[in-house]
Amino acid sequence: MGQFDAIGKEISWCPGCGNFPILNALKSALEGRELKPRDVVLVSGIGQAAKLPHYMIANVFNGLHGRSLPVATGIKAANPGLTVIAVSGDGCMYGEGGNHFLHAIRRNPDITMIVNNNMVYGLTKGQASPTSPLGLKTPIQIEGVTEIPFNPVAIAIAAGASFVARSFAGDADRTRKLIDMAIGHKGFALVDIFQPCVSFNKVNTYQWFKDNTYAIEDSHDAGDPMAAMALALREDRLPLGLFYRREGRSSFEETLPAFRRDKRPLYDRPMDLSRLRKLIDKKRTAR
Amino acid sequence: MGQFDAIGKEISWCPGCGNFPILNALKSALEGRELKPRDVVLVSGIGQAAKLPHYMIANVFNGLHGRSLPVATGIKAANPGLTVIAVSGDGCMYGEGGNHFLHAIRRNPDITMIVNNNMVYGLTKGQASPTSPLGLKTPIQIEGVTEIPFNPVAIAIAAGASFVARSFAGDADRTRKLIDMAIGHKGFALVDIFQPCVSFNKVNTYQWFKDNTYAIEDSHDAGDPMAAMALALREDRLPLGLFYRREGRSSFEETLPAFRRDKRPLYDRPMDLSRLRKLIDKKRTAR
Amino acid sequence: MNNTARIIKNDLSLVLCGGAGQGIQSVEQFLVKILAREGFYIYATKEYMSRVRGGSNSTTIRISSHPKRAPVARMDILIPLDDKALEHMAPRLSAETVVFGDEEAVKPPRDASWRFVDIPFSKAAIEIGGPVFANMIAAGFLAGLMGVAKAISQSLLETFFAGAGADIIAKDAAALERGYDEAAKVLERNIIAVEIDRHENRSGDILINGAEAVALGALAGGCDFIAAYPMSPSTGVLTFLAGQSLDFEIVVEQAEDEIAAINMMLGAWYAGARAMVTTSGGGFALMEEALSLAGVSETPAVIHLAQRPGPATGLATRTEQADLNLVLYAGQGEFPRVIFAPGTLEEAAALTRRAFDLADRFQVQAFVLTDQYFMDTYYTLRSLDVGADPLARHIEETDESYRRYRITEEGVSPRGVPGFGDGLVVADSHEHTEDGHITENLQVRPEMVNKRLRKLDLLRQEALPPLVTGDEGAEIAVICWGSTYPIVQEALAGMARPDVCLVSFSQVYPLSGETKDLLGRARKIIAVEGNATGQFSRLIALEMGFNVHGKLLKYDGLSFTVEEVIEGLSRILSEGV
Amino acid sequence: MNNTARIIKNDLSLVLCGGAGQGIQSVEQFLVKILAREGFYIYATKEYMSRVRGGSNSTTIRISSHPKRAPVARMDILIPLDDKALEHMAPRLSAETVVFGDEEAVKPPRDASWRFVDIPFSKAAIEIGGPVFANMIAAGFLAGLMGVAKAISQSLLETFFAGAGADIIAKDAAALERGYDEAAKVLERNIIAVEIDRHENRSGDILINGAEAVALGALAGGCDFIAAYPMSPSTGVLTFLAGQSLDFEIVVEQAEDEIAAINMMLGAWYAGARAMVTTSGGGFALMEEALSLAGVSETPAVIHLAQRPGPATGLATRTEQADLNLVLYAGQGEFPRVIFAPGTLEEAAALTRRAFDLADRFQVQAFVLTDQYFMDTYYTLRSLDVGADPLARHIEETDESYRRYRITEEGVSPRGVPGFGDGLVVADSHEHTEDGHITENLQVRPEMVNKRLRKLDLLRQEALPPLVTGDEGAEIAVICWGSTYPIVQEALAGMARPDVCLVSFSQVYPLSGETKDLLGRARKIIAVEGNATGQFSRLIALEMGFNVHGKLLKYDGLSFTVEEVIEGLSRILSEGV
Ligand SMILES: Cc1ncc(C[n+]2csc(CCOP(=O)(O)OP(=O)(O)O)c2C)c(N)n1
Ligand SMILES: Cc1ncc(C[n+]2csc(CCOP(=O)(O)OP(=O)(O)O)c2C)c(N)n1
Ligand code: SF4
Ligand code: SF4
Ligand SMILES: [Mg+2]
Ligand SMILES: [Mg+2]
Repeated sequence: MGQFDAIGKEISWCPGCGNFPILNALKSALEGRELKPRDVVLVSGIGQAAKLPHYMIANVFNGLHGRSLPVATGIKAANPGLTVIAVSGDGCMYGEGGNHFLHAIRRNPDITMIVNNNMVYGLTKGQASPTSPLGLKTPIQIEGVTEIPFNPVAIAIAAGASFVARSFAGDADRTRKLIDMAIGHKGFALVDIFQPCVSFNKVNTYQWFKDNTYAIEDSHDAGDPMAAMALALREDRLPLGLFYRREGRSSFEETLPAFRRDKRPLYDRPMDLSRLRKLIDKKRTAR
Repeated sequence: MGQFDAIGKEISWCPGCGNFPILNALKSALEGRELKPRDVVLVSGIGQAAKLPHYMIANVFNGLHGRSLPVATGIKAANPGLTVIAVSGDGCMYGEGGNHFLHAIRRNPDITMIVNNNMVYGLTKGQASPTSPLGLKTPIQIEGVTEIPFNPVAIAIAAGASFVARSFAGDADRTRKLIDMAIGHKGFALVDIFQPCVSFNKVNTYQWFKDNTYAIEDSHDAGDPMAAMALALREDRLPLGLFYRREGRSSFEETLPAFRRDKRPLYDRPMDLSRLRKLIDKKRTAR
Repeated sequence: MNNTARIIKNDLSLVLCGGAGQGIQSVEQFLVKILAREGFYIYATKEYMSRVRGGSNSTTIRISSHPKRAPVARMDILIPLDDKALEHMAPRLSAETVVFGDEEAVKPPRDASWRFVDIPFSKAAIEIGGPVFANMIAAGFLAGLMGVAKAISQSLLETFFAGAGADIIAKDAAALERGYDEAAKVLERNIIAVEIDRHENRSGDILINGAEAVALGALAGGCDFIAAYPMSPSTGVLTFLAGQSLDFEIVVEQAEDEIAAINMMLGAWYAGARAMVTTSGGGFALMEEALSLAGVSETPAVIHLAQRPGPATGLATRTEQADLNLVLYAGQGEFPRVIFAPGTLEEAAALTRRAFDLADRFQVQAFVLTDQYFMDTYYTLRSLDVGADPLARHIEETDESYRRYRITEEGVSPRGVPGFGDGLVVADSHEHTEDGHITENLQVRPEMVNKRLRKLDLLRQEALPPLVTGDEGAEIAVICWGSTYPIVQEALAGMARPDVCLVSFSQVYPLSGETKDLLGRARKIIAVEGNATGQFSRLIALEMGFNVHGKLLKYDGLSFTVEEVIEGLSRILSEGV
Repeated sequence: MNNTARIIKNDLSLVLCGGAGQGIQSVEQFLVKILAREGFYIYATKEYMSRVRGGSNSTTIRISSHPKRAPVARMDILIPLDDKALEHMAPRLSAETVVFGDEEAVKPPRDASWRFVDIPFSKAAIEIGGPVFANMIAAGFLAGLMGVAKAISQSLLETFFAGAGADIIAKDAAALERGYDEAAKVLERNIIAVEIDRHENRSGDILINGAEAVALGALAGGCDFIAAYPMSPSTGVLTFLAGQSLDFEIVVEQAEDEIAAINMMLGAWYAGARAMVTTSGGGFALMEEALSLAGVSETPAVIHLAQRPGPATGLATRTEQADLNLVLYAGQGEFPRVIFAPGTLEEAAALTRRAFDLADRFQVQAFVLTDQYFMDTYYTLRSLDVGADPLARHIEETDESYRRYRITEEGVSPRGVPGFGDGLVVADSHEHTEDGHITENLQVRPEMVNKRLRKLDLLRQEALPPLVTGDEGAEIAVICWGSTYPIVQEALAGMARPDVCLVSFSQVYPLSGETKDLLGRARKIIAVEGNATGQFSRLIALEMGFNVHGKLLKYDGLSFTVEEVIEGLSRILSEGV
């Protein structure tokens, strides 16, 4: 029983849902890093995956569909001492939230973005998501999906993300490990996790993911963007692991003047009226 | 004097602005394709670049900041016979409109997206745009831009765009040619055009672009996404020309059942009430 | 506990309750279909949690010899399918309720005040081939109770499961059969007797729900384009139209977000389509800037908004009527709009059609405001009016002198579309000249504002008056809007108060001038609304100058029941308003 | 044309007009600074086109011996800087106006009814070194006309251009000198005489505009975080705070869009910051869903919305007061909010500070509603109150029993922030339990709705009453809100109607209870509003039950002038309202 475990909570996911192992992986990664629930904030959007924070013990901001990243950024910028993790579904993060995904990467706040990628809209009952495979039939895409699946890994690399990884919910160990690395990474870290949805995605099942994924070879140089991109664009079999990592880049919070002299979170700072009075005096027109 | 020329129109751009040569290039590309103004729709957002359609003769939908692509998609899907061109600024297309950029690429409507990329917010007087270079000082980014510049070319390729090109407003010929090719391309075509803003961007001037760009070698294989990506990720000198083109993919409109049997635009179709009555009869519970 | 036979006459309220994924919906669909064919009046509604498996959901079905179109709290029969069902339904259980359930699965308390009858739904299902067959046993059981000939049920079963494997169908047939057996035993034991007149000529009624009614109305309005982003409870309209997209040649696009959806719709109308979006409050909030674009660019728009409780995500699968203000005042700046709020399925179809017509004729933004309760409610209809003639498309072929925003007396400029004629169609988000180009001429500005606002007068002239049930001259007028109409109607019918009439609004903005006369006669006005602040009451006060003297408000996520309205109105009336 | 000397006493209205990029702004800033130092009361406002170069923009400066804080149509002196200026200013030109301009550049008509005096601004500038120096010649000319000692102007010039090259400064000095020479000639020729009392002790006044006043108020409110997306006319607040971000250690982030901006702000408040956004109507329309999130999650929020004419893009650099309804009813579902609309710069600072305080104390969303006119208007102030003491932060250290949404009598739950104490802070967009977790318990729902709505009572108790100018018992009450206040005030002062008082609102929602008494005394109410539909009049009717009998509305993109209000009110009054 870890400190992040919410005991006796009723979980509203379907039995067998790939969200369960992701929840466990996240909890055990946090345990492993010896973080305390009070120092961790989980931010989510809306969807099945987005309910995850309610099933853990931590601080939580469960906001709007698609909007977890800006909220997480605001939290981190107000208190860089917190460990901030945004977790939500593929529709939430790449559909409604696609613009924030692009720009959070550019901004590079030190937050971890976990995407439970089931390639479908679970909570709203089975419409295509941006990552749905071509041809997937749904009640809306009645002749099958025709729009090119969103490739979060390739786009993240192209956008200059400093940490890009992919896992599979069925691979508990890798998932835990990549989440752990992502939390450890200074800067924005994406962990896209293939997550079977047993109710609405009858194509991308546990078995399908087993058959169509493989672990990135040890020889892969995660510091080489072109090598990472080559892996990301593979379509025959989908690589799992760390695609790309770039260290040394300043995080968003580090660039903020607000924390240059003073490391305290914003809530912990007194207000200084004399500074303001001085500023107002500068607006006086006296010679 | 071409048919797309608006004679005697007062143009509100600054003298010397890079938007002028882009306007000319677009007009001459259209002339060259022997299109009639009545068959062309220019869709724009809000910004200096977005005023461009007002300075031409054509159908125009000048909509909201950031929202030209979905409007253009709606137009094309309602009447695939129209030549639809979305033209706007970098802030409009990649900032406010970033999500539509990602998903229009996936959808692949047969529209041309022209971005007058001046690496700054012109109309609102000089704030950083997503493409502003690191270090650019502005009234908001007082210590200089710290967020990684948005790389539209790399992201478009990663997202699976079927036509990706870049030009420089100072290179009239290339600009005209690439716009022409983009209009000719079946599917979504991006032409990102470096556009000097003489009022607010004192870094990326005509001279700067001359010094820091070069024409993509003829030897480049525009059918090879990895080769395209390698060019797109170059930072030392910025390649101009056609990065990537993939032919043969169905356009969005082609996938729509609405045009499978009937090629007429939607406005030109009679309504069939008997079909509806039959459908309602199907909802009857009679044995 | 009462052990004599419970006799139910002409109006049966039957409730099924179980977890998501337990197949309540199949039982419901099967029953409702077969009972409608038998000539009963059928009404069904459901409430459910925001999850895909588990939880507790319920469906209430009313089977009656006269039309009933409103939910009742009363349960004559309850079929609980799991051990959480009884707790979930506790507020509605009464001494009148007969509960049929599998004792082991349901675990009824020993000291219940209602009658529990053990029917081995689960046990028998496992014998047949697995727990999934419990629902067909229940279906057979209920069909048997209702006196439906077994052969008829069996033949429906085959069409119902057409496409399933022979083995499955055989097992379902066995389950159905088993249900009939159990029903026979119950009837033999004289536990219950159901006496509801059938109407042979009603067999053949249309059976649709609110989502389908809106979608059919859209088709009647000539809808040929829908762009939307899924959002409960509005998605049903998208799903239905997607299902028809091949036959009706409709462009259906699931957008990346709501902002894209509405901008696509505007592009489509601009190019001559008849387009709509469907969404809920949160999705619509994102669309407001584009609504304003539609306003200034005079691009027609049809927006279906199915309300759910807010703020924000609120209760995603529940109902409320709290987005009236949102829609009334949405979008920066000032421009007219029209808002319908259908109370019946017939109205939903007719008003959605009308929304397309008005949007097209006046180049305005037309709303159809429904709610989760309405979307998920269905009942039998004799007919659905889709108009005698197809609606005209209000576009014209342009010539070279064409100016998109020509100022006209009534405010409407002829609408051209690109490519149709020699004219150019220039639509603009800025203030603009008559030819659609951006202007900073400050003399033009007020002229264009006035032109746009003049269209509100046209909409007012065309406004549909409220419906009056009861005596127009009654002392007390109860007002309601949207989905509450049939509920309040049934409640008032049950209250037998000749001094009270019902004035119900299916068009909530602009209000018809007749409203003043109708409400002017009443000494007191009482409003019934599904929200916490009385939004419509405020609108009536604002637009018509009437004070609303009493308000019956509900905002717990469920629709009113007939009993609640009776109780609430009685209380308010007894307090002398 | 009148060739005798024009004598201007104690209240001079001076207008500069030219294209963007011609340097009007430098003249304006130079003049305003130096004249304020001289001890005049200074007021300045501008109107400009949505472009960076060219077009026609103008600045009106009032120089007076008593405080003036409103725009007048009257121009005593006009300085046109190009050949489009006279046409642009035509509606305001009168026989009283003296126009000083370069004949060749300005091309005045021969038959003008006003006096044109040729001053070779352009020609002389070219002699000095180029057309850009014309503006410093104009500055020197006007300083000379106003009797400012040349040495004083010269010394300001040096600080003004600090950082420019020595050559440039020398040329600007020559231009200034040349301006003084031209002024001397004009005075000699007895063309004009300006007689305005100086107040020595006023030198040292604060000179700020609306954007700065809001930003300073934000700093007084403890603002330590701003996220925004640029949008005219709201960007000035962002720019000012960005400029102070090093000194004041403010987190300033330009977001990718407005939706990101407001969500960042909510994250920041959640983590304990005091955060704001600044935007205009279209940007705010995009923020509404997140406003609703703030409502349900009870996250404080401060939103500065600078209005401009809509719908949609409308007139990007013009003014209007048409987003009151937008803000009042923004966001799906029902939750309280507070809306301030400052009329003066002092109020802008005080109310923005108050917005932070109320947002923090009651965990509500507080709006500061301004407009383009207000943002771009500046005048001299004696002092700016930033509060005697720093505002307290209304957060508490949590322990393990902490529940974010504990139901309390007054509706406010103690607010914890993550990391401060042992408790966990769980904020939720769904309906939730006291501990912040998603719930579908429909008993909890109404309790939480009521809890949130109770906070409106607290806001009502704290509501600021309107200000009354004139006799509180007057027969006729003129009402106005926001930026129109000083304009209507000056107009009424000019009308000398003791039977009319002004009731001006700087808090527009919720309205103070005193409003009822104040307006109840009047027999007639006339509203002055900068919109086409009388939004505030409707609010007064709705909230207070008063009919507004006459409305003076303006929506051409410009603010009212004092003359327009006098004329409009006189007309309405003469019509017996
Ligand atoms: C603004 C808005 N639009 C739409 C919705 C409805 N909605 C809730 S969850 C969801 C999609 C869920 O898909 P995903 O993010 O992939 O999560 P999953 O349920 O698959 O885990 C949608 C469309 C919403 N809540 N808010
Ligand atoms: C929703 C919304 N937000 C903000 C604005 C204000 N705005 C107008 S143009 C613009 C940026 C212009 O930059 P860009 O798109 O690069 O065009 P440019 O002027 O540089 O050509 C902004 C932020 C707006 N009109 N609408
Ligand atoms: S619907 Fe899919 S994603 Fe949602 S809980 Fe069920 S299995 Fe998981
Ligand atoms: S501000 Fe820049 S982009 Fe805009 S018109 Fe001037 S030069 Fe062109
Ligand atoms: Mg998903
Ligand atoms: Mg730009």
